[in-house]
Amino acid sequence: MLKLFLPEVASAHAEQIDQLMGWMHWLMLVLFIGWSLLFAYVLIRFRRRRNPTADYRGLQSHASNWVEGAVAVAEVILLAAFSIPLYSARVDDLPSKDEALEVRIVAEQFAWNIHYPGADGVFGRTDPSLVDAETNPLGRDGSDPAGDDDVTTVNQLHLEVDRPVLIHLSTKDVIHSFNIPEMRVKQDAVPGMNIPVWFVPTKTSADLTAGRQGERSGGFEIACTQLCGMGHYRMRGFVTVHSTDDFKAWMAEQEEALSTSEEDDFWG
Amino acid sequence: MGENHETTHSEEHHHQELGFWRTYVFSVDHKVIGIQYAVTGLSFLFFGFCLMLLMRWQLAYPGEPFPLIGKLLGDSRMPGGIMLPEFYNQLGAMHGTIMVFLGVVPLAVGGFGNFVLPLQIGAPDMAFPRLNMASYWSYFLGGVVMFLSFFVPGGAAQSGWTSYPPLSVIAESGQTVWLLGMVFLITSSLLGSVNFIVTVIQLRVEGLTFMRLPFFVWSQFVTAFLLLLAFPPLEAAAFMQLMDRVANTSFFMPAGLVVSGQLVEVSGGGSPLLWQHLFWFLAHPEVYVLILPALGIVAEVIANNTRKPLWGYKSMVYSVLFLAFMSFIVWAHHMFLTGMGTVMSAFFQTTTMIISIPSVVIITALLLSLWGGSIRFNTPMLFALAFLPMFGIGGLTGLPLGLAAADIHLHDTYYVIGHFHYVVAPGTIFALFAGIYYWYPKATGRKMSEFLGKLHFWPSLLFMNGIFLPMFIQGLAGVQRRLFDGGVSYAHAEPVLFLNKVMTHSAWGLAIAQLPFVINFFLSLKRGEKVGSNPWQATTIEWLAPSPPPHGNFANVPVAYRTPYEYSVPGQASDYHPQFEPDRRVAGPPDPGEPEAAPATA
Amino acid sequence: MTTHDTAEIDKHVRTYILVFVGLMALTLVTVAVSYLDLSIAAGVGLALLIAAVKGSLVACFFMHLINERKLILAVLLFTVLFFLAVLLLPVLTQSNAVEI
Amino acid sequence: MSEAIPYTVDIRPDTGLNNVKLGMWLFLASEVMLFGALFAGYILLRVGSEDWPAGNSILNVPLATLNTIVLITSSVTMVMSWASLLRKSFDKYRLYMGATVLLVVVFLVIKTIEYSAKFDHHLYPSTSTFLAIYFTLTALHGLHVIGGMAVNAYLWGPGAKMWRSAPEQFTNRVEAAGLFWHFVDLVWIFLFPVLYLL
Ligand code: HEA
Ligand code: HEA
Ligand code: CUA
Ligand SMILES: [Cu+2]
Repeated sequence: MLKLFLPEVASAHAEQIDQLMGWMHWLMLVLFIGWSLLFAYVLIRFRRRRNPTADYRGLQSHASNWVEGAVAVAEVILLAAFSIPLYSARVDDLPSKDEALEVRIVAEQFAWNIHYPGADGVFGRTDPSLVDAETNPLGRDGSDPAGDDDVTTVNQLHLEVDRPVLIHLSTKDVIHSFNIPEMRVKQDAVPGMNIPVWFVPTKTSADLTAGRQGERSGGFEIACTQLCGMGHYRMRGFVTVHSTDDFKAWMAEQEEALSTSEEDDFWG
Repeated sequence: MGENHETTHSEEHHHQELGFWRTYVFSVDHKVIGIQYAVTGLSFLFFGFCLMLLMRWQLAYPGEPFPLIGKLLGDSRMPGGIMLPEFYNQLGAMHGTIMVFLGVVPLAVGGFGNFVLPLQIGAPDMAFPRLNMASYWSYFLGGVVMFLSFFVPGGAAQSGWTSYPPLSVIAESGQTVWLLGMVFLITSSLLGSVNFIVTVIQLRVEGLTFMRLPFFVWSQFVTAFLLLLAFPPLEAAAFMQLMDRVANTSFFMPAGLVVSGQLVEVSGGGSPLLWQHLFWFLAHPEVYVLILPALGIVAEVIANNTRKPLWGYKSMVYSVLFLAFMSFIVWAHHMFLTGMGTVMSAFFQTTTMIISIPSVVIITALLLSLWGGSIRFNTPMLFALAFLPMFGIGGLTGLPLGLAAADIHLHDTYYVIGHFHYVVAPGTIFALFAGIYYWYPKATGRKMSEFLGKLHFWPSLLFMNGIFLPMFIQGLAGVQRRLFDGGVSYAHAEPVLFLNKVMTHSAWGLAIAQLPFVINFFLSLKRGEKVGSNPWQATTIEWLAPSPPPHGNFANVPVAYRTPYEYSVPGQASDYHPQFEPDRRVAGPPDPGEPEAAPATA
Repeated sequence: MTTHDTAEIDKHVRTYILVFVGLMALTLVTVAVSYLDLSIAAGVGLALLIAAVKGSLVACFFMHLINERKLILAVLLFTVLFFLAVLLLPVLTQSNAVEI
Repeated sequence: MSEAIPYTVDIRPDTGLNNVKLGMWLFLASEVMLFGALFAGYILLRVGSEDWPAGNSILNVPLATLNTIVLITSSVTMVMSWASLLRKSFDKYRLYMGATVLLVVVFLVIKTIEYSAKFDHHLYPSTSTFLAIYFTLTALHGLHVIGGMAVNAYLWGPGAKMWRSAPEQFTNRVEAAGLFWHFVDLVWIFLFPVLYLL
């Protein structure tokens, strides 16, 4: 039922979150409809014209205790069996660094800086004091050789389908929130903290747009969900999920561009 | 009873000539202060409503010039009649702040609490009348400060009503004014809450034991405790944020922040999450401050219009107490996505689920109170009845938010906006309307028009749902909140974008639906049907006092003989047996010396 | 504290003096201890312990909490609980934060 | 009319309290939460920082010790002034209350010296998080001290006229002012080790 409204499912764990929300909404619906039917019945049955004198003692049954107990039990189940383990998997079961694609994402007013470690798998050093809004938004330190093969983009996140992504999320200025609705990931970027976000994309961008009809044209997007200033509404990033081969190709292309541009315009 | 005052009291009402200013403006009479609170609160509700109408227009027609008023608001807000994002953020932050701190709480606690509570416990006034006046004026100043903040350079606060740092610390000067305004408002609430608690504990008339208090008194009493103990941490946080802004400290600022390419010059070492903890330590109890007085009003109106005692009065009281206690340890459910680990999130999820149970108990008790009643559908009752399912929707949609895993998808989307507006708008605001229609005769001696009342109710109910139901759909689709353009650029918002227009038109419909109310409110002052002291044939003590009650309230100190809702007692001629009337079937003088007589409640 | 006969008041005054002496002594102790080379945990623990003792002396005797009405004690009990909540939960939450 | 309000002076039998005392205790409960939040801030910032300076490396411990002694003494004179009223000895009351106010002045003078020494060394709230919390906590405490001083001075001077018209009510007021004053003292008892000694 909820499927009608939710965005497409495009990550490995999205289905489970949807399931939790589905169960919860069933519980809510049952309760609400049950209560509403009773409500309607009482209003009609006990209206003044039908029931001119009230009954001092009122309802004698205490069946409601059972209903309340049942609500409590249902909540406990949803909590213990679904929500806590699911949430725990999000924050604790991080994928190993060998298998995962690691990306640093540094939010700023109002853009997402994406930073790949490159072939060596090591992020080059960065330092806030080196930041230059024009030329060096990440504050990369050119003297660190580990950074030489690092690939950076602004607002363009490229991922590989079926391979876990491990994002190191941080921010340069205020709190932002990193959200890809179709992946069911959302995480605040808090100044001073470096927070992991991980998921496994299961749909490529091509699959996504092929599945969509009509006017819905866009692919995956990064949405900022935390008020971060006047440009909050337009702090949008783009996510491209490639097939394995395409991703390799894209990465190679980037490395290529890096080595050519480095010669004529090295900004360190 | 205090012997000394029984004599001074029953003699006469010593008429000192107080003059206009002391009678109507700087009055210490709880009824005048209550009305001042209510009228100021209503005005701010109206103001917050207007801000919202501007926002909603922008959401439906982003980037289009505003008809008529667009040009009036000036180039710093709407150049060429087109709204700037900065101005949208000001509207949002101030709508939230004004509705919560300057509208609903002053009306519900300051207005209804002040006016009704002393009357309901048979007291001549609040325990500290001058403190009461100070509390109102502190609120008033806070309101003026907040209002003026729109006119400082850079405009009003624009970092959300939650004012999260570092955004709020680097924001324009409106934020400083906001913080100062909050300090006034907090002071006002603290003074008020001390006064309420002492009044309830000390000034209950003879026979009015705790288990005989009307539920409204309970709700105000518990609310006062929430304000008393939850507001100081926000006050502390406000001081710290002021220091960060004015004295350049870094309580909330870590080192190494780079804002628009510039390294921020602070010593660092602070934590942005500290603010969130202190803010939500207040703001979660605050949401119960928004709902408890409403529940109290609804309980009074329902008991009166079903003509029978409340079902499960005791369990309602215990639930309220438990709810209040729990509300202090759930706050971090607003912070699941700030990088919280499994252990703490499990803790806060669990407390959040636990706190939903007493709400279910209360709403169930109110619903089952209808069973066996002889229900009169007058205007206050319609609003009170509508409150139940509306609060139900709002409360139920709180549950998925309380599960951290589901909150990953729902956090900071319109789902949250829908959740809490269902509780505060068709919930609390409806209950407040019920209260206004219900106690208006007590305050003015005249009833409001039933016809206009119903003309107010039905369209309001329709439009409220027209505004807030689509929000859940947008929220499930993932549309974020606080978007200046309503999400037009986002692909995931595309399928649900059309709802923005539905909601906006409903909001304007809601505005029109308030006209009968405003007309009714003012017209009835002169034209309303004149009524005696007890027009609703109610049982609680406020209906003993004349309408409107004179200074000092009661000619003789009342005595409470029984529990508050003795309607339709079997074997009696009339269907209500007021708390303040001696036993009718027993001839001879009443026996007041029996305050502990077992309360008869279901 | 409803009735106050003179003897009772004298007894109170004697208590006040004793408490005063105790507070002075503890103040000196806590300063002295701070100059010792204790480990951080021991230093913090001891200083807070002494402060707690001094604080209770003031509260119990100067503020007469030791024979105050139940009502006030109940209010304070809840206040202390929430005080602990606001003191500890943020720290616990912070230390349970996920970071890499 | 405030005279008509029951239990402003006498005690309500079932609660055993009068309004003023209950009100004061409730107010103090909210104060506990106010300072509690600031202490929470202190702990959080301290736990989260890599190097937190030892208080005595920046602050002046001897002066603060002196101030602690002054404040504790003022608490005793305060409670003695109340006891004097119970003994119906107004002159003694004047003496003790006067001493209390004087001691408060001494406290504030010492505090001013401390502050200006800090400013002379270019130590400001913005210098470090430690100094930020130090200045915020002591300034807020200082505001309470000033408030308490104002009330005490009033009760010593013009307010004392009430002793003749309504001695019982006056005694209650002094008791309530005393509660507040002891609380201010109590806060300092915690501030002192937390800021200066740890
Ligand atoms: C009056 C205000 C109010 C009330 C009462 C509540 C009640 C509840 N709230 Fe809500 N909440 C807010 C106001 C309120 N809230 C606000 C303002 C925000 C957002 C702040 C911001 O970010 O700006 C918020 C946000 C919010 C969040 C954070 C979401 C996020 O940011 O991601 C969460 C998460 O747990 C939550 C949970 C709950 C829960 C579990 C309840 C429970 O107490 C609810 C319990 C009630 C029930 C379970 C209903 C029982 C009813 C029935 C069983 C049916 C009856 C039907 C008929 C009679 C027909 N709320
Ligand atoms: C008590 C709290 C309260 C109340 C009652 C309301 C009422 C309403 N709110 Fe608001 N709202 C908030 C608290 C509240 N809100 C908060 C906290 C936020 C978050 C802010 C943030 O993001 O920081 C928010 C945000 C918010 C948004 C989201 C903005 C965004 O995220 O970009 C929207 C959008 O539609 C909205 C709409 C409405 C509407 C349509 C109403 C309507 O229901 C209004 C109904 C009101 C009335 C019907 C008043 C009637 C009174 C009169 C007519 C007075 C008559 C006067 C006299 C007789 C003197 N609100
Ligand atoms: Cu970044 Cu909102
Ligand atoms: Cu909450």
